[in-house]
Amino acid sequence: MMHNMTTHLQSKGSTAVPSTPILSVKNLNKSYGDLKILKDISVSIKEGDFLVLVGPSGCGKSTLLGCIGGLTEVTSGHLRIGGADVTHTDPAKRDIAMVFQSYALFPNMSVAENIGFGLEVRKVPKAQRDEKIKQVAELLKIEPLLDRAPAQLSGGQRQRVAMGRALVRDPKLFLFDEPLSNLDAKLRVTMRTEIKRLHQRLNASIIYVTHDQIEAMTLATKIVVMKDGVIQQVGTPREIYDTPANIFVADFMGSPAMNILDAKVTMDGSVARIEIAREDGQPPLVLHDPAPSAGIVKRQGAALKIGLRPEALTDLGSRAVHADQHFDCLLDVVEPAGSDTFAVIRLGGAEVTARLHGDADVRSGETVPICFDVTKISYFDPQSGERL
Amino acid sequence: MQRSLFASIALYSAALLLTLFTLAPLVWLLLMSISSPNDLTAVPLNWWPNEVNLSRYGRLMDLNEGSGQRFLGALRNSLLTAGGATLIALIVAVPAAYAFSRRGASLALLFAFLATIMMPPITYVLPLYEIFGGMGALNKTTTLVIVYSAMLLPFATWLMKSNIDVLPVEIEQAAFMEGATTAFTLRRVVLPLALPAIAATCMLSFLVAWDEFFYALIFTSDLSAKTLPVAIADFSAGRVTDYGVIASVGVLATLPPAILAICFQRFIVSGLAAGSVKG
Amino acid sequence: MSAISRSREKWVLLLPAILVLSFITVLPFFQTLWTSFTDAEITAREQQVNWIGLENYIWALTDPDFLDALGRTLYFTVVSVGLEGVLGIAVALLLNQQFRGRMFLRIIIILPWAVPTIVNAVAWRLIYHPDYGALNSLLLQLGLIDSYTSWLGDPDRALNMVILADVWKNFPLVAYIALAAMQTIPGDLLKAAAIEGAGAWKRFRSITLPWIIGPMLVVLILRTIEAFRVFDIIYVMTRGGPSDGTKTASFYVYQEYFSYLRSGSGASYAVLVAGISAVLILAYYAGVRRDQRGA
Amino acid sequence: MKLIKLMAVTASTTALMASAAMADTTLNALFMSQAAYSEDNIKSMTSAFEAANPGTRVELEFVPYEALHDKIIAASGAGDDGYDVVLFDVIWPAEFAERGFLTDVSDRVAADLTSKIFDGAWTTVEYDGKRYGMPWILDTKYLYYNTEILAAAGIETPPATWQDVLAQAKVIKDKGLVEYPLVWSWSQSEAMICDFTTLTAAHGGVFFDDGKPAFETGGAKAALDYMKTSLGDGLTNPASLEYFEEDVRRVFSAGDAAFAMNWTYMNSLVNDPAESQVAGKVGVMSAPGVSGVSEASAVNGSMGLGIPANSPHADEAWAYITHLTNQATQEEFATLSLPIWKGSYSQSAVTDGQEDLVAAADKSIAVMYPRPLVASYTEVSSILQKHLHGALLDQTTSEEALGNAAKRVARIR
Repeated sequence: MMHNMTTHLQSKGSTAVPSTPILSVKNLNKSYGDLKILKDISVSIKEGDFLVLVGPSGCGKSTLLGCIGGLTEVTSGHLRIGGADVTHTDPAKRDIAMVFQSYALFPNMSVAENIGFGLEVRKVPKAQRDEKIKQVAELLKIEPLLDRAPAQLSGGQRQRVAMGRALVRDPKLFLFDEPLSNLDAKLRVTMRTEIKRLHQRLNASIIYVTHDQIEAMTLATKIVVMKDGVIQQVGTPREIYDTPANIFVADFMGSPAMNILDAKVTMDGSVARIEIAREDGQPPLVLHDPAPSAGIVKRQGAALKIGLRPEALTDLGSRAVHADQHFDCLLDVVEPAGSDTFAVIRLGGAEVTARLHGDADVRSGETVPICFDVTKISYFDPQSGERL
Repeated sequence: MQRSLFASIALYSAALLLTLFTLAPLVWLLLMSISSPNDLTAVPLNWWPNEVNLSRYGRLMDLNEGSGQRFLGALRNSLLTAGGATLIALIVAVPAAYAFSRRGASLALLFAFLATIMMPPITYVLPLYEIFGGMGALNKTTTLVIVYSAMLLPFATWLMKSNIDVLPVEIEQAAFMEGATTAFTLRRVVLPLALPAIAATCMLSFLVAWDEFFYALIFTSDLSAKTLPVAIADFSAGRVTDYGVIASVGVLATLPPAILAICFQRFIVSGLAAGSVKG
Repeated sequence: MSAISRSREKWVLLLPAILVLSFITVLPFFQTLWTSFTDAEITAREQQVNWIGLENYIWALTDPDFLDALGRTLYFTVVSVGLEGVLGIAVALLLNQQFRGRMFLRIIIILPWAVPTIVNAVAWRLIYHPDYGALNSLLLQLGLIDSYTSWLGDPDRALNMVILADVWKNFPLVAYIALAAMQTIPGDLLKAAAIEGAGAWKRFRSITLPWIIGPMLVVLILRTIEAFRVFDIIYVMTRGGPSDGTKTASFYVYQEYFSYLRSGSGASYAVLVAGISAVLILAYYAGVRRDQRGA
Repeated sequence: MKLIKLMAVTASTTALMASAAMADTTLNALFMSQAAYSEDNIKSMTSAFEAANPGTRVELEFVPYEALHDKIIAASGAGDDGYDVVLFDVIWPAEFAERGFLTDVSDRVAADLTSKIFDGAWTTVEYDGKRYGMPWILDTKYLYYNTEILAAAGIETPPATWQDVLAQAKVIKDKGLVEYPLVWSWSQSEAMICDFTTLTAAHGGVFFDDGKPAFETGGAKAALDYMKTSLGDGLTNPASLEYFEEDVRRVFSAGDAAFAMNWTYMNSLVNDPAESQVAGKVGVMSAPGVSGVSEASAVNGSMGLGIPANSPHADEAWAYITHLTNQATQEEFATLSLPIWKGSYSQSAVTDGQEDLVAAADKSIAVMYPRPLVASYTEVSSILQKHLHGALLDQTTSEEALGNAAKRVARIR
């Protein structure tokens, strides 16, 4: 049964031409009067992609989802789903399903009726409808709840019902609008895993909006980072994490955030010499990057911003890859977090977080050697914030 | 919080005074309707009837001998006009309210709707009289139903709009997403959610239509269409020496709205409050 | 849903309402407006209707009886709506207290409002009856008056007596709205104010009143609209008498139409009444808005 | 769904009514619900008519006199749904005829009737040489007095002049027999104008002279002064300013007044023990005159029956009117309203038991004074009502009141 279901859900996608993106957004703009919410958005996903739209609140990610879903009218640009232009198509005719932040269950209908609503609209015969509802309920483990009213369900159960309603119709594309934000922290993690499992099992194409970068990192096959209605970067979680396109992405993705500091970069042959000012009249700290990106060469001698993930600043411990590039640093604050110990250091006019081992025996006020992993350095233009 | 004795006395006195002020005229109307004519013309009055006299109610219900034809005819007309107008107003107002609330229809238009009820009926009555007269539609219940539904419509639209505004929009979006048409969504999702508001709007509209006098006075001329208010006005100004009869007509005409108002009080208050608080 | 289909759908949804209102209110209004510039009359004969410009308006504005009727209507409106506002808020404050019988009082208070206006008028006419009225009997038995009084026989008093009847019927609506609004005031807010040492009046003035003023504005505007068009209660209680002491604007227009049969001139009166009604509502709204900002 | 049902019901009801109208003729007739014939009288007359005319049904509608005029106007636009027969007051034919609300029935009235019916009755339906209906109620206001109270006051003969009325009232008041000996219908209404007209006629006054208001001085002013004096001296019940005819009857029936002005219908009702506590103690006479000016006074308060211009059933309506106004019908119901037929007053069916009323009528009909016969009468009357009322309420003097009224009347458009 379950097997049938799964293959059935997959079957539609597999017939599509592989090269055609399941969704493509071209030069999409959305304004309310003079207020531009979305600026020239272009993005596309392939069948089976799990695309996460992430960004701070007000960045336009939910509006973009609304445009894709057809709940919001676009000002200009094009939307294609499965190759068909749906820019001005009714949400009903886009072959998509959506899971809302508030779940948006119909309070006057039972769980079964909620799940079967889309089928009822399509006038699917009752018997067939019931069969599908049962399959989905099994899949989501909510069979015992089918006769209940939404008001009688817990948050997690409602969440499942909302997903059930989306799944039962087997649409081309699923939209999730911050589906976990109303759940408590623990449930959120459980559901996150479950959504991921569901995605893998059904190979569904999903667009998922969240402001939580951890959710984005864990779930996505492809992340779109947005700010002020503009796409900052599109990439796999790895790309986004390792090579953020700009300071904003660097700062937004990852926790604790990437450290951004002022530095002066000069070229010494093919090696970049990075000079970082320190406080209290100590001599500047100098790192050497043997393989800097090409952009740096042109900018040598200039003041730049460099970005270093906390895990690029570690204690000597076992991982002394570039043992030569370590410096004694004064630990301003030490925050043990179990698996890791975070330490705040003042460097380059900023508070910099270093990620030490969980069992590192250090205290605030101590001076310990910190090892810098120069291969992980990102360089940014201090004016535009763009990656160099 | 503990109240002082003085505050308690003041509070209960105020409550008592309010009860008296509210109930006295009603109780008196009821007493008049069952008092003998002699008790009613005593000076000073016999407040409590010497005997209970229900004969007037009997006469009002008697189709053959008494005033039954007049009274019951008017009652029927009032029920038909108020009920019909409420129904039509609701059927027309709900989609309009939805357009204002969810389809971005200009609020200026809603204000234009409301402006139509701000005009005194006297502004419309003569042209309407001529139009309906020209169509041979005066003195017809249907005509009153149409006029009343126009009278109820703006308020009903506004009330429904304010109430739909506070419904979670995502639920409707979910329905659209699931492929439902607007009509289907309205019927299957919005209306069930707005049921309390609909009940309130129905009650209020019904009461307003039940109360209407001016159009009815001018547009109706006989038993086939006269509503209760007009019948009562005629009744009370004619050759009536027994005030108890007038009182009993008054009591009977008050019963339907009073029962509705008490039974659906919660709806009325919440519906109105939503309307006015939201503005 | 596409912009086009969505906006088309908007008009489909609105169409029935627009049709009904256009035919029953908008067109008639413009017809009245047009008629007001003519010398049209109500007649069963063929009539030559002439455009006479502003003549009707000039006539109306120089007609002292009409101006009196307007003044009276204004008085009726201001006094009864004012009393309803004050009484309504007072009653709401009372019903917002904890006391035995509160639920009972909350329920029965809706009754006057449910009484049809005509019944209300008839009932109060009986209560005010000069010979057998309950009011006379009550006041006499309480020793407040020496002999029966003709309550509706004196022009000034008659209007006030009509106002009393109107207030009795309409204060519950105002009280209900005020109460509903008061119940949304966060208890903490009042408690905090009490702890800060604000007295009952201060709490009312600076918390309760500003909180409920929005809803109150709406209901009082509604009442103003209704009061300004007052007709039925007058028609039944006094028919405009004594000595025109209760002849209000609507009654005046009604008379101009159906008693004197001058539809052109009646229409100009009607337009003026409508205009003043509109101005009144706007002024009211502006005034309270300013007060709201001031507070 | 419900709407459809409702519409279906409405439609079928309408269809039912329509089919009934096909088979039979239904006449809608409008009457007033006070003074003259009672509803029961009219129902009986109508039943007799329906019995004699199978196929014709009459729906009766009763409205207060105060609403009658406006109702006739409002129904005039109702086409086939209006009235087929309406009762109208003597003061309206000018207006109704000029505006075409009433059907000219001059050709329908048999020529031999002219001499058989009182001239005063004919004026009720005539305008500009044409007849717009049949007179039906030949009425005027009489002076009723309570014989018991007069006797108790030691008054042996009823008043011969209006001055006598005040003098006798004063005696009665001084003796404490009733607090207010006089009661009138002086609410701001046509009823007050009728009393004012009676008094104006008694004092030799006129309303108009050569088309111009002439009531500021002379008899009309004397009439208003008389009314004011009676109020000022506490002889007239002050509540009269709120009273209509029915209130007057009630007060007089309760024995709370010694004198009352009212229409014919009161005679039989105040003598009915079921309705009155003064039954058998009532005298009725022509309203008196003023010494040196008049012997008696009366207002023409007659009413007629006409056919509205929009009636589709003029023939049947005329048959109904003929039935209501014929001599036999009127003689059968002569207690509340006296016949229009000269011949009736010698019939015992009419005179028996109300000899004094018939005698008074004899005298009054001869002096019946008309209210102004102008097309704008309704407005003239309401202007007078307002200003007279103001004077009676002591807001203005008689001169001011009448002067202002005259100015306002002159300004009528």
